[in-house]
Amino acid sequence: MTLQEFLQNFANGISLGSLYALIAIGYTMVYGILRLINFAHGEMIMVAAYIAFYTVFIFSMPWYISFFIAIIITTIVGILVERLAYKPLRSSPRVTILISAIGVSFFLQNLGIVLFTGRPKAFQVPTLFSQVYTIKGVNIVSLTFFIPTITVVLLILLVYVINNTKIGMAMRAVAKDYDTSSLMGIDVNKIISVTFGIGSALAAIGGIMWSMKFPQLTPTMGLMPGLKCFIAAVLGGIGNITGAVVGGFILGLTEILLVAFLPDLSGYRDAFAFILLILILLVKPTGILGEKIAEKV
Amino acid sequence: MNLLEVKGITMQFGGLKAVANFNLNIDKNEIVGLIGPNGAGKTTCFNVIAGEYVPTQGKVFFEGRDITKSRPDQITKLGIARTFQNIRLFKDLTVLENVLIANHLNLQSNIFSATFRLPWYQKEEKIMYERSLQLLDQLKLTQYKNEKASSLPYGLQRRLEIARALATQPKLLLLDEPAAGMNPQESKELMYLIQELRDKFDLTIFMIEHHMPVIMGVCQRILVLDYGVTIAEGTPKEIQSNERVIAAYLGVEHIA
Amino acid sequence: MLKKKGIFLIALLVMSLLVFSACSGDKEKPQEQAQENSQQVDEEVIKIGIFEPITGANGAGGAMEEEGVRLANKLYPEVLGKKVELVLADNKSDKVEAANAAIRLVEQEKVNAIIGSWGSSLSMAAGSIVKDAQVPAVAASATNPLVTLGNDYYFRVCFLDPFQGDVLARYAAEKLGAKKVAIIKEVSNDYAVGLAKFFSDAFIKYTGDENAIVAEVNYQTGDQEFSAQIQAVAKENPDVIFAPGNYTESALIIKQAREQGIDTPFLGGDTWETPEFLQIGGEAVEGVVISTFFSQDFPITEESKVFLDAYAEHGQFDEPAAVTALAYDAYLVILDAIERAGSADPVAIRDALAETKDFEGATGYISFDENGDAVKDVVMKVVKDNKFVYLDTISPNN
Amino acid sequence: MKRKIITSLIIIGIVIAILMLLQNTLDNFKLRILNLAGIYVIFAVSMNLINGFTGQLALGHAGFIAVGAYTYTLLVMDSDLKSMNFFLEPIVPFLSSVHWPFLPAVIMGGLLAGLAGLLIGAPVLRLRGDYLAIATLGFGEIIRTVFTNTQSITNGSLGLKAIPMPKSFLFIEMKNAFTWWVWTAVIITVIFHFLLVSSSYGRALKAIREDEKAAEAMGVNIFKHKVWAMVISSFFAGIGGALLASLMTTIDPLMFRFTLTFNILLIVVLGGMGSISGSVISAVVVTILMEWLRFLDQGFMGLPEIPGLRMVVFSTLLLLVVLFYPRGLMGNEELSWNKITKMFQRFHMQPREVRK
Repeated sequence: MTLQEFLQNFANGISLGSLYALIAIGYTMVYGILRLINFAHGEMIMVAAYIAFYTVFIFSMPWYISFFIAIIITTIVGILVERLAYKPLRSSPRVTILISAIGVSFFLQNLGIVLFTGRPKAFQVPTLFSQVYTIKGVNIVSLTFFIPTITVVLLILLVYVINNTKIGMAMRAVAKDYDTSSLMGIDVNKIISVTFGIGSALAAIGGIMWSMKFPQLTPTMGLMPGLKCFIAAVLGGIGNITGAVVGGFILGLTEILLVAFLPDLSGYRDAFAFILLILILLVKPTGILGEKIAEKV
Repeated sequence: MNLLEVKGITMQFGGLKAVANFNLNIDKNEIVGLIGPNGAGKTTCFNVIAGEYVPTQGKVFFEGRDITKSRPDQITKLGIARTFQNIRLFKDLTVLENVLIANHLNLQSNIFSATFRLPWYQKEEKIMYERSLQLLDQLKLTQYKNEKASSLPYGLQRRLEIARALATQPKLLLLDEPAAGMNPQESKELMYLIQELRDKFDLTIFMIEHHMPVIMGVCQRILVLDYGVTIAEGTPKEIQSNERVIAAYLGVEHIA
Repeated sequence: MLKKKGIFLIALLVMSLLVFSACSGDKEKPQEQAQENSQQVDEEVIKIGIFEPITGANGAGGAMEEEGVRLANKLYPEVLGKKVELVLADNKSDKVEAANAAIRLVEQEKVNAIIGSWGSSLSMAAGSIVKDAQVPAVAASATNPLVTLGNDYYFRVCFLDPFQGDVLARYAAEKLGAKKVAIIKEVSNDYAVGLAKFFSDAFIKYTGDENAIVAEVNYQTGDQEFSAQIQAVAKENPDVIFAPGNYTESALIIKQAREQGIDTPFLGGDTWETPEFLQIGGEAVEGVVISTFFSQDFPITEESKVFLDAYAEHGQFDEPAAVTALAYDAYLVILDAIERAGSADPVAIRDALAETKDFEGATGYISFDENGDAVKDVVMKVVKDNKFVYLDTISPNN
Repeated sequence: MKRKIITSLIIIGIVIAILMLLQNTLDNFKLRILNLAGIYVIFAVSMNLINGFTGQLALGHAGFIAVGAYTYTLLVMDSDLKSMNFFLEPIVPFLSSVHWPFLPAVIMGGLLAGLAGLLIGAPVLRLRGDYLAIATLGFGEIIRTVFTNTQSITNGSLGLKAIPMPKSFLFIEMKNAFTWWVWTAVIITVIFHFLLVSSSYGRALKAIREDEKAAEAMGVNIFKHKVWAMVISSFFAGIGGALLASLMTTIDPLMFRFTLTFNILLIVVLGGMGSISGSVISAVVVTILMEWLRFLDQGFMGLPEIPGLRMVVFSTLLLLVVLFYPRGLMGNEELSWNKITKMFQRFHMQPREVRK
């Protein structure tokens, strides 16, 4: 393939990867604290997308306001979900919480179907994000510049918060040892709520970005991104924010480039993600940047 | 020939050396103690012998066979059983089940003859039950046999761990702080129990213990570990009068 | 020990029985009523089941067909002096559910005939059930040959993929003068796979060029990112890109292709003719050519006008989707069959259906061949100013 | 030994009685639900073995079910049916002529699923917890994707239809032969799992669930036992898959998305991880409930019809159960007499309440 084709594919890979990364961060944060695969994370994407859609569509607000509202509401929804569906199960086996998470995502999806019907809605993309630039024959939508920037900015912000602020310290403490930190007088519930808030906010931002890249909303739209981004998070070593970003980019690029180089296998594309994941897990059971947790005997 | 022979094992976790060039020979039917301040690397030694960790350097021989790289379950099959510092019973299962599981490794019949309760399996199962009940009896746990392990008081849980270890029919028994959290009375009983078991099951025992009376009472030989290095070895008497040990233990002694 | 085991197992079975009878017991009451009613009023009421995916992935299509049937029912509420009652069964776009829904229609609701379903695989799930129960079913838009193949009780008012594929290929070769075509297909969608195959066979036939299909790439239902597939296709710079699949994915494919600066014309099948396709695609889908069943700009029959007027009045969109018209026809065909049969007995209806010849429906004249497939014209349309505009009509016999 | 034979005879007698009763009283619709319930029992019980008893969060069940379903289908279809189904791309020659009877085909379905379980379990069972979960889930999806793309073997997304249903049970022609097959399979599955988990191997599996390190220290070869659990679990999943294919008479890859695994997992958790009787009960109840709640979609009590409302109610119920009975219906206990009597009363109340 020519250099230009490669660059085009590369650009596509980056733009997809950064989107994965953005959502994976939220996943990884929640997991880091609760050790819970928050299957409802994907539904947060859906919620945010629909709110953004309706606020623009019905109340015809300017996009930045509607996006802001969407993020706020989604954050609240996220915190509520944690309070109602996960908090009561803190003491019970992990799988139960996992089921609860699956239940929540089930519930939100079906609620979505009742409220918004199964028919897809077209998301109006603000022109700011939809211009197409051509650089050396490589076509890039302006959104493609925004997503990675946002991702990186958020990454830096989060890393700073987690490493240099009081709340961040508390988060790390809770992540390390739940019981001890509660003994140390850390308000664990507050920390977890905050984490979920941030996680959901990230999901919301990701969701909005997602629906601008793929301007088509359905109640089940959260399923695939949810899964892919969780894979990304695990790839990078779940619980590790930088890892999530790395994993996101790796996943996005491999998906694109594998199809680019082996178009005959394009039908297997969705399997790639998993094959890649399994291969990496077999080589490095805790992901690329995940530190090995040796169980104390 | 020694029953257990540990040749210069070193265990390195990233930066820190948990154990450095640790050597040990144990003869049959000996009771050997391993003491040292917290974090001296005692449990690490156990984990290396039990196959939990593969040492960075050195080798472990059991009955002359190199077991350095063997898996824990293989080592248990060879005849090394252990208890855990922080009790690790099968909490949701009954006392009897806990002991029965330890019999599993000697089971000959395969999973299907077990499932379909073929005669030979039934015979084996019968034996398992008898042996387990006998063991519970010897350790005075019979009355609790149908209770959940987690419901037992602390002292009994420790004893159950020993029973469970014995059920694997070991030649060498590794006890990791068996007296931890016991009152003087209980620990005295424990001392007798340990000696009794050694004779009844013709065991060799290697134990970690903070509780000086117990160690001094039962062990013929004691090793002292400090910062992963063996600083002394000898009879209880020698150890008690060894300055380096006292130095290492200053302040620790009377807490324990 | 063993005794306990036995007891336990017995208990377990008794349990499952109890649970079952308990729950189905609850179900009993309404049903009994339903059945009683149907016994008393059977004389006046004829039940037609709407077997469609109202929820799930195919919810949109199902809803559009339901709309068509309800509209037809509004216009023609009676036959043989009896009221026609519609019974909706949502098959949730899921095969297991679909089978349950279908058997529920024939067993519980005792419908005389069934309309549906959108999505061939869902229709297939009902296939053996309607066959065994001997209740005729008429699919509106299920274009997979397997639906009616070897099943006397399944009919359809739409044309089949082999013919559609042939027409599209002919159009690409002759009207668009394409020499090389690339295919992007939804590999997990039976409709797309079938159509792609028929298309490529026909296209090779028309161009007489073995390698006329320069590239063929796949994607899965629910995918949203296609840039890699698009690039892989564009690299062969084809004259036309044929992309059979669901309108949801397809709209995104075309949008992304345009964003990547690829302006090769896109060609697609009947599934694209939905308002959402235009909304999501925006100006990206301008100039896209599709084959479909029917066009309102070009009413074929008297019935077409009736339908269009009625739709203009009651319809929820300003323009009816083709599948809406087809569902409308499915209802009409059944009514016609009942009339000719002079009875609402399912088997009689089935026999009458098989006889259907040149029935004047909204989407054209319908006759069933020996497989129970309608022999019909294909209508070509192009997207102009975000509307589907009539282009051409191609009939089977030329 | 003798006593066991007697008890099992009693059981079988009772089952026959119950089935007689049901299949004569129930119409085809309810009979179908009964069959479906049976199949879900098989799915749930087999999944419980690896997830509930061994404590390994494996989410690849849908994949194994698919393997069973496709194996069965390709074996029982005669060449005419195959050539009808494979009208796009002809089936690979070595499969085109095979034509097996029902039972061997079902068993082969189980065996191949078991093999898949072995091939998948061997590498990934070294992983723990969520990593295992996502890896197995991935394998399930990979299997599905492969079946979608290997058109000349599975007919891809076109699916396969007109899968024959057994007309006879143990060489006896009868009306509802299939129901008999399904519930025979259910009984065998339940008894097998019950005997397995109460055997020494079962104890070892539970030990692994309770504390892997300790189990290993007690000489249990963790890996070997996990793989066994996985293989057996997937074997029965395959059997269930074969039966599902036969019940549906048509299959395609989209039936086996990971949502299927989730549904089964939900059933298992509702019934109680590590309780066979729990899985059986919840499988039956959930299957029936799903159908029974249909009236919600059709519009009731004057409400307009709200498509999808049923699923909302269902998922709400599910959440409530998970939140208020986190250990499920039975926890990891099995059914016992006093429990039964309780249930008895509870389920006897139910219809009356409804009548009011």
